[in-house]
Amino acid sequence: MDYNWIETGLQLSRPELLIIGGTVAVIMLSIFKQLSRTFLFLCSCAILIGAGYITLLDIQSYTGQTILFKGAIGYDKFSLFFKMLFIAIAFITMLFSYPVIKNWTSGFVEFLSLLLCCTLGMIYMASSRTFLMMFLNLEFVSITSYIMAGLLRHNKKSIEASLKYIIYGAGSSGIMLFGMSFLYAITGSIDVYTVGNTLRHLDLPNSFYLITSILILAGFAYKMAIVPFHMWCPDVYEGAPTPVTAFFSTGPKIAGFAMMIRFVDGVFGKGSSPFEWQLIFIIVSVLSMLIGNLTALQQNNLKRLMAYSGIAHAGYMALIFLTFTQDSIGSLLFYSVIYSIMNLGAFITIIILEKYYNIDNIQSSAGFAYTNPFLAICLSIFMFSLVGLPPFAGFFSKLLVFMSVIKPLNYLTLFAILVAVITTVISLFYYVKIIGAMFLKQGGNFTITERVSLILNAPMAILALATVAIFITDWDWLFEFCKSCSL
Amino acid sequence: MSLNEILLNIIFYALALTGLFSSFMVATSTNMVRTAFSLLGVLFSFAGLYGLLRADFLFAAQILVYVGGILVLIIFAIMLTHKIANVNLSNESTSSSTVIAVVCILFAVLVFIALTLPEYIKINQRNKPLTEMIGNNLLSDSLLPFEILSVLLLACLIGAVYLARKEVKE
Amino acid sequence: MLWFTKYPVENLLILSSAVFCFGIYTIVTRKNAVSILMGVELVLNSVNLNFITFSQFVDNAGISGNMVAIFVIVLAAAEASVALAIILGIYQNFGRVDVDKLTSLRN
Amino acid sequence: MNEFITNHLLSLIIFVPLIGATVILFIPNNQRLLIKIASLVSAAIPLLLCYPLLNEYNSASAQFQFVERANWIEYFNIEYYIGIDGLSISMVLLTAMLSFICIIASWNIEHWKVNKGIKGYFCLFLLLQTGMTGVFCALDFFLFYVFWELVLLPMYFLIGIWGGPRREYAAMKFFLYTLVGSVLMLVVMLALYFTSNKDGAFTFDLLWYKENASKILTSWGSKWVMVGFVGLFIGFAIKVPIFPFHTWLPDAHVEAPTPVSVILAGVLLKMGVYGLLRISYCVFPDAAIQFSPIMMILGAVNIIYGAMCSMAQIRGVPRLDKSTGQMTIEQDWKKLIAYSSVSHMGYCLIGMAAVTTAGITGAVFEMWNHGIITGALFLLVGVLYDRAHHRNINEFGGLWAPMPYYGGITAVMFMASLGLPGLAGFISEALCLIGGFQASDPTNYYLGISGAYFYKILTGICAIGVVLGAGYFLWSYQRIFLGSLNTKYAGISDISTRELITIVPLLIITILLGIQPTLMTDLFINSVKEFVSFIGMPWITTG
Repeated sequence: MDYNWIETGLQLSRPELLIIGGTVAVIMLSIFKQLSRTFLFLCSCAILIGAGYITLLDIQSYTGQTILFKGAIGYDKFSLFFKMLFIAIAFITMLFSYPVIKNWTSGFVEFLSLLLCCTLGMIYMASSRTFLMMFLNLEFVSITSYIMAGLLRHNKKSIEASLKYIIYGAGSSGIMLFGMSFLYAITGSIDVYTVGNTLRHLDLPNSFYLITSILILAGFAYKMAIVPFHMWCPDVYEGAPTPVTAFFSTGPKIAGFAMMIRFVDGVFGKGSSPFEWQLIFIIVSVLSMLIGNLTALQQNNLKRLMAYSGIAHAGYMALIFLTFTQDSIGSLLFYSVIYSIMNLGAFITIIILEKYYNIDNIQSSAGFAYTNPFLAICLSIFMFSLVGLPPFAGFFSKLLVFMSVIKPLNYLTLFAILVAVITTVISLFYYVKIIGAMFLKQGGNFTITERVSLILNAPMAILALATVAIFITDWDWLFEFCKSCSL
Repeated sequence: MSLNEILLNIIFYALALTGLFSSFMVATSTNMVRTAFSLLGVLFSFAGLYGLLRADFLFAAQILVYVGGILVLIIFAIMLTHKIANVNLSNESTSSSTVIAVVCILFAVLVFIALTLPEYIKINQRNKPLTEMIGNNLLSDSLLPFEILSVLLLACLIGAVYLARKEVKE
Repeated sequence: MLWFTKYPVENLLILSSAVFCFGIYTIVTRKNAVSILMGVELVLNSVNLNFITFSQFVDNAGISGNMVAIFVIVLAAAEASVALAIILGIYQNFGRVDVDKLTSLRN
Repeated sequence: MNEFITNHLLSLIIFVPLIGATVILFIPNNQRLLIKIASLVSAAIPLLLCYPLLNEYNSASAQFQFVERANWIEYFNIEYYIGIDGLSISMVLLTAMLSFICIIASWNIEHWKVNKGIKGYFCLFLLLQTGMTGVFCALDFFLFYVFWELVLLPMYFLIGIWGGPRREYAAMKFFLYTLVGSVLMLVVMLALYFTSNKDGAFTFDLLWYKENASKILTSWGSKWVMVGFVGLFIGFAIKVPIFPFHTWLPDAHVEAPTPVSVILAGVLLKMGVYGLLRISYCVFPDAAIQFSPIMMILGAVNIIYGAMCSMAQIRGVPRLDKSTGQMTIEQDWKKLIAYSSVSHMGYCLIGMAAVTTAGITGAVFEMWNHGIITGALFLLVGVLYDRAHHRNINEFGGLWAPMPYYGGITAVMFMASLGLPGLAGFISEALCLIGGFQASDPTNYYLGISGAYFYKILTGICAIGVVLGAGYFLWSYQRIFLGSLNTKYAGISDISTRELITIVPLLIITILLGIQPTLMTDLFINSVKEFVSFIGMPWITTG
């Protein structure tokens, strides 16, 4: 038998191997009590930096498409891009969660190792090509997420969030598999591209496509947190430890989008398809934008508000499926980079507010800006960027998505864009509510027990700066790069 | 139709009906222990169906993993989270006519698919035994998922142990 | 020729659909977290039945449906273990495992 | 170095305040004087740079000058493209001057009611200046839009943090109104972008749009051109503000601190008018011609309505205080002036509706004059407010006796604002009205009136506004400065030297331009002529 494919596969998955080996190593090392937490933390960071570096080298040199491990994963710029992005997200998350988790009585090593595992799962999610891999990695990310949500196991909120997450997650992934079984039934294959090719030669009724798509969408949509599979989102975001929430709001969500793109590309393909699947996405994205933004208006808890904002943003991101061209996929990649930057930044500010000032809702942050103006300014930058106002990067990311969608102008896309624009204006209310509370309201005194750690302040400042800098500078290269990485 | 065939037919429908009835009981029974045992019925009858479908490996896996593992876990969970001395372990549910209606619609839709789908597929049953193929597949097509699964189980192990253990008092 | 060859695919599909619907019904209506978990198991079993059926009847060249089923079984076990750990955690914190009584996260 | 300055004059005027703001960020909070001096310097440099700008500006040409052009975002063909012509040079001057004056007017910031850190205030102010100057210089629509939005953020904070009791409401209202406007602008902008074709590529180049206005007309069709025009119009009308989009203005003005009100009235409102002239008119000239009668009506409504509202402030407006549930009679001097801005902007609209040389000259000149005069008026209100801590017209009286200088300056500025001949305001208002009177289009009927008389009738109605203006200004002057002295304010101190420094330059300019308006109009008369012939209203006879 020829086993060359294993060798090639392993060669091209060095970052993954490093993460797996590193995770095991971190778990092993944690047995030795004399090793400090800082050491373990630095080890995990080193693993991610190493993996990121290797990916960076790969992504620069690599062009083309390879299928590894007998069709299990696709190795192309698309998957490399997400590999890089997820490693970066995990690294930033790990960095700023250190000041929080180092004081936990238990769960420190678990956090590090699960974060690494989850990153691995996300990387594989973005490159999966078969239903089996998709389901497996979705569950991989989900299961690690369930545990991470419940890491503060003596905190009622945390463990409750974990339970709610697992109930919704397990249910929706089961539904997704049920849908996939129908596609398997028709085509006899679990490879998405084979499935797509076979489907193109069959003349199936639309009702079949519709039902199957809705069933399958359940699993994806729950990871992407788009309506109507978003119910877990606010509870889990509020209950989970804040660094974990920050991670949930970026990594797994984007991984869901990556997998969805791969799936749609395989099964329906670009261009004409036997079934107008775009209609489903119009509905879910419009609903996400509306429900996310309108519900966010009534929120007071910061993490809950960010949850609804995340739902709304998922709606904006889902718009790209209306056209699903190389351009629109590229704009989604660009959006996910910018979204990660602003969302992680916003969550760092929330972590600081929570940890040092004991603020977790808008009301109690009244007048906060005069206690820590630096933080308030950074928060304002992230919030304005999340609205999509110039001169912040969020403006371009939104604009690019809208522009990529509007090109084949018809009533449906026009309607979707119109909703997107109107909800953007609505979203201003709640983002500015936070800023308004901090700057415009009179508030009490905020005492601080210790100085805000540099490990929180520095990433926050860098991300805020990046949000502005990406707008001002010529970000062509980034978008060109994203486009070259699109499927 | 030979006697064998008739017999197998009877077995098939018996298993199917057992599965159907047991799952109905899982969904509606008001007693916790009865629910768990109904689940046992579902799992066993499904194992039998796998056997009839010539998925011998899955027949074994179903009994070993599901019945031997998961169900035991579930029964443990019931015992750990209830005052087991209380014989009447009630299992409440919040059913409403909307939910029933939605589920019925879902069922109708799925039955519609079940009835139309076979038109589009060529039915041609396999005759080869499976276990060898599965073994080969695990080292070729499914090698990567298999390895990922091992990492996943490691993560599960860490997480489940962490979440379930009692606090170590220092 | 021991094995019976003529189970109609439709019947298997209807059976799996019914079990699937019962599973969904269980997940949606049950209050007890352990029961909800059982509902999830029902759903996964119905999925397995589907995949195995199609693997036997449609996919003659490969056995990918069976592979999916195997992975589903293992993942179900993994998920169940984590879920039960979480349920135990819930029991330690709340003293009960009824989902509708969990109100620390307000809506 | 010298060459660098002359080559990048406009960029420097735009970005020096931004650099100043960045520098100020790093000055420790307790170095108050240093912060103030740094911001004064960063506002003074653009003003000084306006001298070479004026020197080198060739007023005989209608072309864009001091053009700087560089690629910004190549993928979308977005350029850093700036330059000025006659329409914008006066606005650049006005921005530089008023910003500088406002920094001086903010010198006593420690004594304001709301004292929340001076560093943030000056940083935001300088950021605002960058945004405003940028709007007047940008020749790339996208760049214009970015600067336009850049103005929004600091203004929100300046009103919201340093404003009066209802500042939060006012700031949010301002923010939302403007954002809705800019979203509309964005939509039209993208539509224009995607239908443009400059050497085979999409473009945001405003001059290309202007040159190819006829192409846009044919590719869009006259119906969609009108839609585009209206979209842009609403976006700008909110800023101007044109009735019925004006309701944010009294709130924002009344709540904002004095220097911010000055900028708001002096510069921000002009951004709307400027946007109409530079973008709406130039990109959709055809729609502008069709829209002219509506513009005329809106102008008349603005003049009369604004004047009526001002008048109402003298009589007193009953208002329900929602928090206490008490009825109060509002007689706010600042609100009076805020509404008078609405009225004055109406003159600009009249001039713009006519698009005759006199009309546009009047409109551009009115933009400048209104900036100077109303800016000074808000400063004057601020002077009294700093001393009395309220602005209720009825509670003063006889202030002439303790404050003769103040009374005198106020009298001159009031006269200028109501349009007394010999002062700057008169000339621009008269030109606008003349412009409106010149327009006649006998071929059409509007509201059942022949086009030959329509414009003349409406202009006649507008002239009533002048009378009303005289009414409310003189009445309020009488209530505040004449009559018997309210003993509460017997010991009130007269205007201080610092306050004089802020107001006297404006006073001098008002008188000087009243006597010699060509000093200003010569700067832009050629550009105006070019503009008028470009739009080509039916009553303009070419050649």
